[in-house]
Amino acid sequence: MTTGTELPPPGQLPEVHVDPSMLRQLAESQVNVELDTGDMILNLGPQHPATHGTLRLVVRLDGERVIAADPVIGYMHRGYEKLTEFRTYPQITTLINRIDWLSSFANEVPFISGAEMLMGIEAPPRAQYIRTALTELSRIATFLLFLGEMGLQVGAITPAFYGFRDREYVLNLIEGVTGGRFHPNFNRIGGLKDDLPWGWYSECRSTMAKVLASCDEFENLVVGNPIFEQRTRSIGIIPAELGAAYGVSGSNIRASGVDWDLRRDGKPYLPYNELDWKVWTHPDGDSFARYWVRLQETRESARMVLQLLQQMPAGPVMAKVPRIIKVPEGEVWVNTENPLGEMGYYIVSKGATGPFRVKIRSASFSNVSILPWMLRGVYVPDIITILASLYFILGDIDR
Amino acid sequence: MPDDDATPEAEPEAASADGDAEATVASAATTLDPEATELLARLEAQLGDAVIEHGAAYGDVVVRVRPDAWLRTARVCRDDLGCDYLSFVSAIDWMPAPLLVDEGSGDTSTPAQPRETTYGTAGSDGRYQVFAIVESTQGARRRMVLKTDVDEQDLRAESWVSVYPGADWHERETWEMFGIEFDGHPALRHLYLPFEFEGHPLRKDYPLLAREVKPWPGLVDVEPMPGEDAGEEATPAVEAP
Amino acid sequence: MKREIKGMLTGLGVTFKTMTKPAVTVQYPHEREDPPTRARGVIALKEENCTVCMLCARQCPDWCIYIEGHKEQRPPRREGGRPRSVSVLDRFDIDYALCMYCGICVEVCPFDALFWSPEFEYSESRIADLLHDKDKLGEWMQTVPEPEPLEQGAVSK
Amino acid sequence: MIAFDIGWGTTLAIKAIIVLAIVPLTALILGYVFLLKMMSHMQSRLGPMDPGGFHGWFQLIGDGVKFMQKEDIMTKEADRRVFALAPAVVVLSTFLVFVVIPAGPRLVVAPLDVGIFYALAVSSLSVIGVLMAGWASANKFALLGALRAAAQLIAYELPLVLAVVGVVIQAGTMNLQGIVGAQQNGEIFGWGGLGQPYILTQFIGFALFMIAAQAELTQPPFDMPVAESELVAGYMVEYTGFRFLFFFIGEFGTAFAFSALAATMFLGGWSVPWVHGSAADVLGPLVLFAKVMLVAFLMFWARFTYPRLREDQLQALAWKWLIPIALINILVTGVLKVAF
Repeated sequence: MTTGTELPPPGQLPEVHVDPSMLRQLAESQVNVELDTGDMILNLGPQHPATHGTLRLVVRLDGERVIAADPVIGYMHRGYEKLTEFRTYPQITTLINRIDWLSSFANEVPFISGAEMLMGIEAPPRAQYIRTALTELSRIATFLLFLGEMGLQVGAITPAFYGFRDREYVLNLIEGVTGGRFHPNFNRIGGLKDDLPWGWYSECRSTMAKVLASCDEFENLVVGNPIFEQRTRSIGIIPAELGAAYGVSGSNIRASGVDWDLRRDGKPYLPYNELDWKVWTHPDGDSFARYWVRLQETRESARMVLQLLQQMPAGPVMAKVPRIIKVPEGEVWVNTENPLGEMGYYIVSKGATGPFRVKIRSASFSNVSILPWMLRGVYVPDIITILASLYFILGDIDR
Repeated sequence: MPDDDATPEAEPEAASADGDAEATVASAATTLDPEATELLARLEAQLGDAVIEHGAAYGDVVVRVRPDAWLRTARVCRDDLGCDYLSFVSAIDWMPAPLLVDEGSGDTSTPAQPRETTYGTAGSDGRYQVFAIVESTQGARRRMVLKTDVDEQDLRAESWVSVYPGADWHERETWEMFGIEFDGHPALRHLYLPFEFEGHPLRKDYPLLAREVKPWPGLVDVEPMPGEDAGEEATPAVEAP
Repeated sequence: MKREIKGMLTGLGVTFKTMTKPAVTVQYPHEREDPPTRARGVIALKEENCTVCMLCARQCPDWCIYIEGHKEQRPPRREGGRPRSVSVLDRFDIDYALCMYCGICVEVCPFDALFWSPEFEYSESRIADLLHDKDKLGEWMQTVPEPEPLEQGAVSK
Repeated sequence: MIAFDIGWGTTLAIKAIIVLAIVPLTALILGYVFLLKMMSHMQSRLGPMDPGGFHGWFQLIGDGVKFMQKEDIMTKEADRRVFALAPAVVVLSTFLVFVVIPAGPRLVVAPLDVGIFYALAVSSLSVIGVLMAGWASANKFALLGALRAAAQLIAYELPLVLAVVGVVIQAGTMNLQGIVGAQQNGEIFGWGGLGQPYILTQFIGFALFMIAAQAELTQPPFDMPVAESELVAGYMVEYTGFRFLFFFIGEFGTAFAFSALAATMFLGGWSVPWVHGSAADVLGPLVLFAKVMLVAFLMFWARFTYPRLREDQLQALAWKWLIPIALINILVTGVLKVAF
């Protein structure tokens, strides 16, 4: 219908053979022109309740259905890899437990064990056991928050409060030992800063009982709830091989049926082989599976902590370490099973008191990179379910 | 292929106390357990002469390949070696950072890195190197560190997005931080930094501005006592750890 | 269909059961829940131990410790000996607006002049008032608790 | 009770003013008892304790004052008149419902013969208010919330009405006073002691009414329009200050209204089996209030426990489950009515 071109006089219109399919297509184009429904571009974030911090999701909607989603990150970028080049090893420990601030003790473990490998120092067994216990406690704290948070994102207000209430007991435990609830800064090259305070074992056992009870509560309140099932079953399915290609790790990939847990399969960094525990997987790979796997892993971690208390060896918590720590030259890659996924540090040292280059591989960065693929053709409420089920932390993405 | 031994040449003076630890450090760094050597052999069988050098870093195989075989390496790793999981793709700038502060001022706020340029395991023939780690989630669950050199004048590398879609964000971040172009990457645009940001922050010659703005509180010296021993140096510059 | 109904009802059961049980809230200003003895609330300074060696200021990652001192002449310990020259602290400020409570200064101090205290009620209305001088840090010395005994199996350092 | 005759006009005006005063009060009570105290105890916390001394009773009044003195922001691109009018329409529908709810033999503003039909018709006015709010705030989130609200409220009108048809068949009249009377002196298999609250015979109707009322109030599990984790506050997102207070009163006033309707139709409203005549005028409101609190407890209990259904799932629930069951219920009631 391009106007402006001079039409030939009526009598001499060229004889045009029009086949029927052309007519239908012409009619349709006519309709589209009138109903010119442009797509709506919606900005979810950076201030949005469902983005756990400052992730911005630019979403192109057709009605309520997503055509394309493009996560915009970097609002929380603190430039850690640049900062590590200007700091000594103890100073970097305080830095890196602020990457995934929910399970901050678990961030320190790979960096410190990497430095210990470079220096050829072995932390004493009691320190290894306390490290494992505190890593599992921070895993429980992170997952308890997730179990409540997922309920909140899907609409139920109450589970979030149960999650926070039980997480307080676990944080008090961690604060009792390390002095800091969120940023323990308790790891030293060669062991730990201090030993357990008096009465910690009994408090830990009673807290683990509370954690197991709260897991059953979540089972009844959320997993058993048919509305929750309807909202999360077959929503946001991650196929196993595509997940691996995107670098998705942790409970997200185990929920797609990949039986891969760095605590058992990776390089031995903590005495997990001395405990008997099970790696939980789920075949479906949807949001429900991710919630279910994390619920079982919380229970597994609580049982692990109880075993650790049983077999805790006596002895010192700090190996013999020279006062001025100079890490010999070399490169090491240490990756551990953090609550959010595979967290690893590639430390390049040139024999100084600080590393030359540290590549920080954080779990949520890759877990979120699959979002553009996953969110195609999804409803708006399901975006929130998928974001909640992936469970990322912004500090982890932006480093 | 000379098995380049990555024993640390510079004998760190402070670690003299644990001489024996020194021996274990050297051995742990270089020994490769049978699985790793077998993985390396299969890779070399596939790639032939593209593998320039390889080394060991505490149980992981580090392999340096020619830049033009970088994409082929990825495809070999994923299809033949079963490394279906991409951990990350990043880069290293081997040039030692320029000294921010003049030598004698006793400013020990930054750890003193050695001044001469040394390359890590499996060496490098230029300032920049792109390196990646692939792991396998099935079977033997092994890991491999792959490195390739980047020509300093023309910072280019092949993009892995066609083999590992996850590399998309990693390569965008590496381009943003180091300025290395990735050929075949769908959309190289800023990931962390605002779009009008110039410069590549993770390069060693990029200054850390926060440290130039504020004077270092550790520099303040205790004034010497008035009168006779003013000459004596105020505070013995304690060798800060 | 029966499984769904049972699922819905157990959910209601959980909330009702919680409603009947006592709440866990600690009403802060009236009831207090004091933090564990090792809690890192604030850094207290014992001025007599400090020899102005500047290690803490140098090691602090946030550069938030400002120290100034001068040297003084002290009478010799034994009467015949040479007069000792000692560094005396003029200013020891910690800027709690910058401090991230990492504890490197407390640990790195060779003369045990800095201590952790679980005190946490020192918020200020103006951020500039968070810069506390050595008298305030000295006052907090009273709130520093005795180090608590260790769990069995621990080797006291 | 009132000796001199003051004409029906003034009595109507007085009753209307009383209703105008009651509605915000009921919203306050319901909000305080359930939203603040019950919800917090269900989440093992105490809720407000300090304001007003005993258990923070002053909290909501304080909030009201706070809202009133807050600045009334209207976004630049907002459609000014429609933006200002929207809360009024929503609250209007709440006030109109109260006109027909009986609290005693003579304590009703207007005992209309079409009572229940009028109440349900008027309650659906709020849809227009919600759409106006969503459209006028020129905010994408608000627009999404309003469209969802429109679809949901219209979809749940039908089960709401069908659930009530059973009661009307059984009571024989649509006049709410008539329904209450029928329940008071009906008897169950010959024993008239407890009267015949329709919840015993119409329990399906009661369940359907409660589910549909939950959807009308956009409360979880049907709070898609005000999904705080997605649309932040749905159509209310751009409203601040006094206008937001209107929405709050509208929401909890309608909750009270629907609970009152449910109590009247299924639990016998203000009637207590043995009390008749003038004593009922005194006791009626208290009894009605107690029954309303019971029904509201059920509503808010579900609100604090369940997650949110996606809008296509809740539409499917309405059309595929609630409406067929309602129709079967009407059929059965009709057959039984004719048989006995």
